Amino acid sequence: MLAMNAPLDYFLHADGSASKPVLTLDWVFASIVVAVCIIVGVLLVMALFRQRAPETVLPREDDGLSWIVVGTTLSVFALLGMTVYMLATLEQISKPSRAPALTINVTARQWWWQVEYGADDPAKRFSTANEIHIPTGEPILIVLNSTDVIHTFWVPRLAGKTQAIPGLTNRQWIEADQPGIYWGQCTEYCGVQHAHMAFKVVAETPQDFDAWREAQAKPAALAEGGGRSVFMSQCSGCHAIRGTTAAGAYGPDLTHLQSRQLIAAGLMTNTQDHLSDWISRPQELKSGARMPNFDLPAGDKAALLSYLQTLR
Amino acid sequence: MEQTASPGTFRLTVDLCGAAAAWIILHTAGFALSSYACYPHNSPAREPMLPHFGLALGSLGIICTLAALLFCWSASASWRGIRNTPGARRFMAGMGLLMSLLFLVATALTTAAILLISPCSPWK
Amino acid sequence: MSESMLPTVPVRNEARLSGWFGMWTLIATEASLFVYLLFSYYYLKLQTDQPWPPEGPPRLLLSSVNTFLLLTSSLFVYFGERKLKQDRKKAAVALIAIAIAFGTAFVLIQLKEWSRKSFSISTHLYGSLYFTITGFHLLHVVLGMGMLAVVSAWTAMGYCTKSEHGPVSAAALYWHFVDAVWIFIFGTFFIVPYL
Amino acid sequence: MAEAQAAQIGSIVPGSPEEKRLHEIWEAEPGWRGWLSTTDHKSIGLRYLFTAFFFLIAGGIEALIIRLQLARPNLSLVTPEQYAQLFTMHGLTMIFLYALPILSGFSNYLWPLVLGSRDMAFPRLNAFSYWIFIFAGAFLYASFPLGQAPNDGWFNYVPFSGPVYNVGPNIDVYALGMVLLGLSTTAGAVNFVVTFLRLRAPGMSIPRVPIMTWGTLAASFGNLFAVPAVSLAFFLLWLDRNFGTHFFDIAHDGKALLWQHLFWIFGHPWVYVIVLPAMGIVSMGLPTFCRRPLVGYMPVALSTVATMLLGFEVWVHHMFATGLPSLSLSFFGAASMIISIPSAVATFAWIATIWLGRPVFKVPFLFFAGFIILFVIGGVSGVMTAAVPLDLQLNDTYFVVAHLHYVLLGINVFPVVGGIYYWFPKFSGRMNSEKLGRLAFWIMFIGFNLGFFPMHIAGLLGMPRRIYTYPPNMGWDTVNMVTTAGSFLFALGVLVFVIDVFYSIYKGAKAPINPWDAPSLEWTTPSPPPPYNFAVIPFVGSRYPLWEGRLAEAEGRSRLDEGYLLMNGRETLGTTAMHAEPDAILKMPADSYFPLVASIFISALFVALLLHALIMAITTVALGLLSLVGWLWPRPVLRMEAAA
Repeated sequence: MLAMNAPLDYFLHADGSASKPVLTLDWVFASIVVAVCIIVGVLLVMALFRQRAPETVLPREDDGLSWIVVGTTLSVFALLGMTVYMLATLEQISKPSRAPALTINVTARQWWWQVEYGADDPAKRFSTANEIHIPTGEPILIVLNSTDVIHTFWVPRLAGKTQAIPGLTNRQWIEADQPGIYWGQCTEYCGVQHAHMAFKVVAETPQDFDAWREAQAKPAALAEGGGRSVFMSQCSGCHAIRGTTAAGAYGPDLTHLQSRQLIAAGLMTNTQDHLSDWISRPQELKSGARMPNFDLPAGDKAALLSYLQTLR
Repeated sequence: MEQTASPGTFRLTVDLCGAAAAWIILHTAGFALSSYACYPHNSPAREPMLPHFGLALGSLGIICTLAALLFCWSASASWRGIRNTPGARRFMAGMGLLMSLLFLVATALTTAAILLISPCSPWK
Repeated sequence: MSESMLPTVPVRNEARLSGWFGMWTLIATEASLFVYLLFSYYYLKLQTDQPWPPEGPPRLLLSSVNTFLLLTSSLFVYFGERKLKQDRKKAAVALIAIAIAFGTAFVLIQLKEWSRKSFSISTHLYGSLYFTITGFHLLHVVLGMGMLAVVSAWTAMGYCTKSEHGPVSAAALYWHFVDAVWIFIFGTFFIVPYL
Repeated sequence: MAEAQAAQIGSIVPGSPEEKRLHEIWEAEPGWRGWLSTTDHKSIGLRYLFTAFFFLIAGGIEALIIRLQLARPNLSLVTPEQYAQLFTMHGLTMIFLYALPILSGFSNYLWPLVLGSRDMAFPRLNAFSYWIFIFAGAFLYASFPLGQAPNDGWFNYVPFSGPVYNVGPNIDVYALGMVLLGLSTTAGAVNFVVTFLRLRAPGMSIPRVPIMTWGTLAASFGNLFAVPAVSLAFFLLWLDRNFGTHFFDIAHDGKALLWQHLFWIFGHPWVYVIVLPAMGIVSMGLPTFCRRPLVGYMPVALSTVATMLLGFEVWVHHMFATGLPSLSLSFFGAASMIISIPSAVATFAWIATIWLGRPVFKVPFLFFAGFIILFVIGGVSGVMTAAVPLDLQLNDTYFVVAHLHYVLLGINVFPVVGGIYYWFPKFSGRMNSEKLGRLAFWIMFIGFNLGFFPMHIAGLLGMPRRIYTYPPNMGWDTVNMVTTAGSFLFALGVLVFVIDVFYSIYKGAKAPINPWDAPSLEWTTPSPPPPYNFAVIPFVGSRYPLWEGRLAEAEGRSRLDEGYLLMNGRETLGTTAMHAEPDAILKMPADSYFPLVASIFISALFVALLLHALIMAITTVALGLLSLVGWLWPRPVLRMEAAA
């Protein structure tokens, strides 16, 4: 069915305790409002086409006030119930039932997501992009910032939206019951490439997550060769690779580039061809993106690509 | 004039605006205070920054609801006094009664929000 | 129904000229403009970590004199309007002229006050708020003075009279409004920092 | 002296010398002079209608381009930047240049006619507000052909619209254009409020005013208090962009959220500003075709006023996702639920009116009846977005786009088109074509629902607003294709309507005075009405002056053929605000070029501000003020007339 492969749908799927109560609320409210539409529609059609007695009495202005009294009273009671239910749900999703297992700093930028995992040991801290790994069954705190304009963080199957507003530190909690990939997307207009500002939440079993985190915390394997020096001369102003001198902070950290499934904030899958394309003509693929087109000699480019392949 | 029971202009104005004013005060003050108490500067607070915040807001809600109830009672008294005398004043009294009823519901629901939602959550 | 049901009507009931109603609606919308300005001020002030005001509480002398001048000018306008209603045109023009003079003094003192500030509109947030809000008010003072000048000229020329004081009343109303707004602005920038 | 002259009461026979004299007094000069200087509310009203409809078509074309771009995944009909300008111009055109001005057009044309007056309270201000409107519209569109149009969506959030991220003139045009347009809106609001308080026919006490005026009155009060918020927001943004102030400058403790507050403090009341008068059109027109008065006049009037009041206290429901504390949000969630109560009142009033009436299925009635169901759908989807936790999902998806189009098209466009059909005989003196009208209704109704209902589904499937394209694997392909098809069908319906209007203006049957057998005062004047509206100012004795014979309980009898003569120059009657007792003869101003001149100088000031042309700015301010003085210059002729 069409809805089955809509990765941002939140009306048929809710996969965590921050989104499940809302899914129920959604269906209850949707049922009520559809019922209201049907009732009013039927009343309207009946009013239009009902059989009428021949005109004998003069109309009185105040006939029919009972319609308003009854209709409004019923609406008020329905609304009272709906409001209290809505408030109870709001209270329920405002905070998780227990303290967060993990805090992840997410910084929204034009037009990608910087994801930082903190640790007491500075050597264990790392930064990645557009892909948030979380352990299942645990509430996770997302601390949201923006370095430029307002963006909105949204993983519909896990939680509602929260704006990332420059100057403010907003918070959002998410939780995934089952391992899986949950799509996210910026939903506040943030510039020309607002459409291409997707990300993924990858929920893994705690064991898998720990292994991933361990691997990410390691610096890049030290591959030597021409590709690396091309990187250092062309790319390191914006991109960082831990374990090398490349420490640029404008673009995503590429230390473990090959562990990611997508590039360019969800625009393309992470294949050799796509990477090559992206390096040569990002301005055609994602016009306005902060990365310029790189017209590298063929040899340099091949070397750079094979270097990037080593960033596992 | 014989209509001694008929409410004066001031009374009609109070009936029309009283409950609405009670709600607007509760709504605006509640919003401003809770926003400040729980998000005072650049990041959310764990605890309300104002002392006795929950108690104060709850009391305000109940006081405003009672006030709205009072205005409702006043408006219905005015309406009963004038309902059989057609004219602009009767119309104003009727508007006052409906207005009071609507804003009584509004005040009660706003108070419900105060009672149901915890002031700040460590998450927000 | 007989014709006597319809009452006779005077040409222009002066107290309720449409312009008088119109002036009230203008005041309503202008007042909400100042409410939004002061809302912005307090909203930003409450959330800043900067020292506020950045140079410590402002000196009060000049602005207090100014407040006195402006409020007094309202009295002159009030009495000017009354004189006109008593058909004493010259007195009316003279009183309004005094009010305009006071208004001019207010503007000059306010400009002096501005020039004494060590910051400008773009120095910091407080500067932006201070100059924008007092600037908005100053603009209204100048506009009000213009209105008073025009209506007093009309009075001198004989257009505004005892029975046709509508323009004078409307301008007076606006002037009182401009003065009332100043009380809130004065309180915000000069009194609140001392509290 | 004056009193003696004032008391004249009598009647004027059509074709009599007195009537000719009235004509001479009120008629605009022939030719372009009259065209530029007229202050006749009917001309101004029609100009508003035409201009606003022109903008509707412009905004509609922008929408169709957007829909083509979104018809299939990964299309590149327009560039991302062009797309941004298209959706921004579409939004601001429809919301600011179409939705309110078209209603101002109705109110301008109809108010004096339904209230029993000869013009609006401030005829010159009325002309001024139209001129400013059209100049502001031109100003906002001026940079579009240069590819520099506003590009941050109609709500223009900072910091993206600030000096750092948006360096072109795009946003300055928007900011200054909105401040300019605000002048027009405010001038219109002032005029309506004073007209309501002051210019009703004698006997038209508050409970007898035609129901449609409540909508425009509430909207005008709303404008008076709401427009300053947005004008200020845009002005502060313009200062930030041009003079280095820090209101929204995060680096210097300015706040991005201040913009959202100021914008929505205006923005939500504005939603009611652009629907309440349209609901008034329905409440006015629907009963005519049901052959009975509206059920529940008082509750409907109350619901109008209460909606406007509540509308000022729900603005944060546009900001549920901003991270504000849950408690703060809950106030606005509750208030947003409550605001549907007055809407329920109006819905049941309309249905009861149809139920108890004897509907006559003329074209305007089709639009009014169709409107009811669209109103309910738009209303209940609003209830869903009022629920805070749910809105955190719905917000900024196509669900909201669907909701707002049901509200704005369903509650504004359908009543407006119905209203144009209803008053078409009065506007043009001709009857519309029933056949074309029905065709237009059915195409519009089906096209609208086909186009906009699937947007709800796109939203529930997670499609965000304002994306210029989407990949094929998101599950949105079908709904978008259907939406695009529906929007073109809807556009076809509008085209049929436009054809009907032009056809009927030239070929329609001559309209009688009261073709629909309607109850209100405008249907006592010829179609189209003469420049003076009413030969004598009528006396109103009940809520439905033309139906007094056929209602079981009419409170009193109106007198329509006999009343105050008022023909010493342009005169109309001033009455008291509450009971509408005669209070004064109001001397109305003559036609004048000053409104046009003043609005040219004021608009030129905004051009000067945009170009940073200091000398031009000072000159235009001086000339503008001078023209205001000239405009208001007292007229000695008045006293001569009074003394005569």
